[in-house]
Amino acid sequence: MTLAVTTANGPGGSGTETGHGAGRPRVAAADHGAMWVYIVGDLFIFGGWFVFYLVYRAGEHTVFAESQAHLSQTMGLINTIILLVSSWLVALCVNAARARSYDEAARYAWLTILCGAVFAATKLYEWTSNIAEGRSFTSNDFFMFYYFLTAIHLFHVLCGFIVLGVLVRTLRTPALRSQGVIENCAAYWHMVDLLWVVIFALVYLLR
Amino acid sequence: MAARTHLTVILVLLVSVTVLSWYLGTGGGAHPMAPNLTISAAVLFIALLKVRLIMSEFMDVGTAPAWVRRASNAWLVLFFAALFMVHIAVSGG
Amino acid sequence: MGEQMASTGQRICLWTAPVVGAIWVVCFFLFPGFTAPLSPTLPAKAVAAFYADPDNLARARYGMILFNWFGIGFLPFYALITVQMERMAHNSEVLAYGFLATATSAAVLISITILFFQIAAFRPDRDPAIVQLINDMAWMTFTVPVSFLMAQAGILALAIFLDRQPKPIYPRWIGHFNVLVIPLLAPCVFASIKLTGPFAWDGIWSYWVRIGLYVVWTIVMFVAVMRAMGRTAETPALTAAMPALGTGDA
Amino acid sequence: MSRQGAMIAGPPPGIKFPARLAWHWQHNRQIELWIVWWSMPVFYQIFTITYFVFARTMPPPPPHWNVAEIRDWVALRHSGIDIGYILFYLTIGLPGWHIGLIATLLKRMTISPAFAYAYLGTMAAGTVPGALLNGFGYSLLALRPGRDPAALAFLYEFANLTFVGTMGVFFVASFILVVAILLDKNDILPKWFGFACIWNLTTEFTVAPAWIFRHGPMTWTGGISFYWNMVVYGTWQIMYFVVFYKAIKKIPSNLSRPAARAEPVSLSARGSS
Repeated sequence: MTLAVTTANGPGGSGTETGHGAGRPRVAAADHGAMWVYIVGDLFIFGGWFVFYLVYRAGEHTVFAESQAHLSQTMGLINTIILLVSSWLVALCVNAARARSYDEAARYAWLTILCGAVFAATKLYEWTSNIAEGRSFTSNDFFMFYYFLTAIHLFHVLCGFIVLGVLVRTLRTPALRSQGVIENCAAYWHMVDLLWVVIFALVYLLR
Repeated sequence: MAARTHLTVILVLLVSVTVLSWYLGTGGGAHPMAPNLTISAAVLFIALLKVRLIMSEFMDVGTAPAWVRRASNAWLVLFFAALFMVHIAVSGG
Repeated sequence: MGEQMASTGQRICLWTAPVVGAIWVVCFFLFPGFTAPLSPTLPAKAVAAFYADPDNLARARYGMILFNWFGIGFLPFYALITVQMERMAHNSEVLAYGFLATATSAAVLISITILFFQIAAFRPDRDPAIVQLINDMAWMTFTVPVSFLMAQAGILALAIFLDRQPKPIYPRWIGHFNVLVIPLLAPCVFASIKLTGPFAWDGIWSYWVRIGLYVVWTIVMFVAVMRAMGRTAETPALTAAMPALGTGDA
Repeated sequence: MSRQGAMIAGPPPGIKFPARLAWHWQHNRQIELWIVWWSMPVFYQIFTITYFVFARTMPPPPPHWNVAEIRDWVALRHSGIDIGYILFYLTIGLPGWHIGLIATLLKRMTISPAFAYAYLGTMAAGTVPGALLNGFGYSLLALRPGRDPAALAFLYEFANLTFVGTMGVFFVASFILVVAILLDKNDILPKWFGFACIWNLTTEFTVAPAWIFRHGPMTWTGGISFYWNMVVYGTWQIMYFVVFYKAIKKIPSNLSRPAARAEPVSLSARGSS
């Protein structure tokens, strides 16, 4: 069941750029509204969780610092770089789509999905190695937050695969091409990357 | 072509800043994570910078509807201020 | 044509109601706790003794097994009412779907009640306090949630009053009857706070009046559905003519 | 599609409140939709009063209490629990109506009716474990305070965990709503609301640790799993009312019978079921 993210072109909304005149970077507001509501909302929801993380970190500073030392910061660094590259790729994809070279854009989209898969794989590896060493969700508050934040983020990455799937389908089938959908999907993936950047700073590096 | 190079420059900037914050954060990976206010402040600031870059350059918040720009800026200011406050209030106090 | 085939299916749904009703009556007399309802004031030991008594135990177990099989039995009948509600001269089928949703919730509850009775009867030599707890849960789920039936009757009454067409699906007095059911069922919620008196779960109102009301409601609805089915089967074109009639000036 | 007046030129101006209602009852072609819609705020108002004012089981008492603390709390709240849950037991049937409204809107979309029936099925089954068992738990606590400690602790957890912990039902129902709204071309419900339902879906993840923890922010009364979830759920609930209000306004009154539904694709032959 493919999930076609059709833009909000209700009776009142302006038509989307279906395949013609996609060169115009500014897309009518009506097409962008839907995903942005979600992105902004999700940012604030995550913001709330980050504040809770810091409040609890303030309470048990030593426990958090010790547990943080157990985490492998280099693994976190690799993950961050992978997602930054994937964000770059999806930006290139949008850029190529604007220049209407859709095959190139589709290639970039596939590369983004690949990066996402690598990120998910390293994340699962990191979890299993931590759990193997006895540091699980219930060992202490730090690891509770660690598994909670990374798990919710991984859920967003998995949803990202669906969204990127829609992006590839939109790029592949000329009838469906609409710049609004392409930019919506890219914006979602940027949000996923952006949230990881903050998680990396808070969970791995904060002293 | 200009847009592509522009994006690549942004990527390089982001990656290098990330490596810098990693280096700062782990203190070169030498001694364990001794609590240190200036380093965490630097790490938080770098994170703020990265988020701002991703939003404006990659996400094209500029082309998004106006309320999105205002809302994401408000989130940045509000959220990072809260982070600084909570963090400094603890280790400083 | 579709209409003829459907009415056979509908007739089967219709006649499941009396069959399930008859089986429920058998369950009522089989389960010792129904003919003489357990009083909420019984101490834990007495409740445990009730289940431990070999004669009660056998009747309880077999009665509840039978009830478990047919506890959900009225849903085809409710589905039939939903189908007929969809034929009413309304602007949308919101009332039909609302009826089906509340009917489903009510049916889920009856199943939960049966499960608690069966668990209590499964190990009667359990610690009396726990047997009492399970028995409390059973009676609570059996008596207190009358609001689903009230919502069911309410939305049905609403649909009947709004069904403005020359030959409405159900006569208006059934709407009034459903409206009457609501205040009659309402006091049963006091079974959640009262241990004695008419509204306790073995009280006259919360037990006998409620069960009697449910029986009467089912019989009345059975007759109404049967009559409505008779009429719609004769004039299958009724659905097609619906939009033209529903011009709101009836 | 131009919207034929849902009512013929609206009620005559200047008539008093009861007369307006009588007029709407007689002439408004979408009166049943509006009655069901108005039952939503009414129910959620009573729902809030029951939990937050009378019984004060929201925000719920903490999970790390021992039996003595539970018994004292129940003794203190005894009359509040009684009154609150009486009100609750009288009105818990209304969500069935709301499910009917949403199923009708889903039926108006250009997607298969399977979504409407799936939504109706999941939510109708979900009302019972989602809210009602919470009521039974607390009522039985209040009914027999001198109960055996083990039974008391069981009822206390039974009440709180079934209420907060019924996740799958609302997760699947929200997922059905998200997919339906995003696929729909009739634009019955706005696309942004489709995305907003994903927040509601995510709150089911954040409440999951309540099944594991008895201390900290992720218990059934914790900062993240309860309070922040309430903020997210609260905003979604307000959007929920506004969006359905607009959707009903948008349904043209001649789009009454499902068979007559304006579907871009070929008219699905609707048997007389």
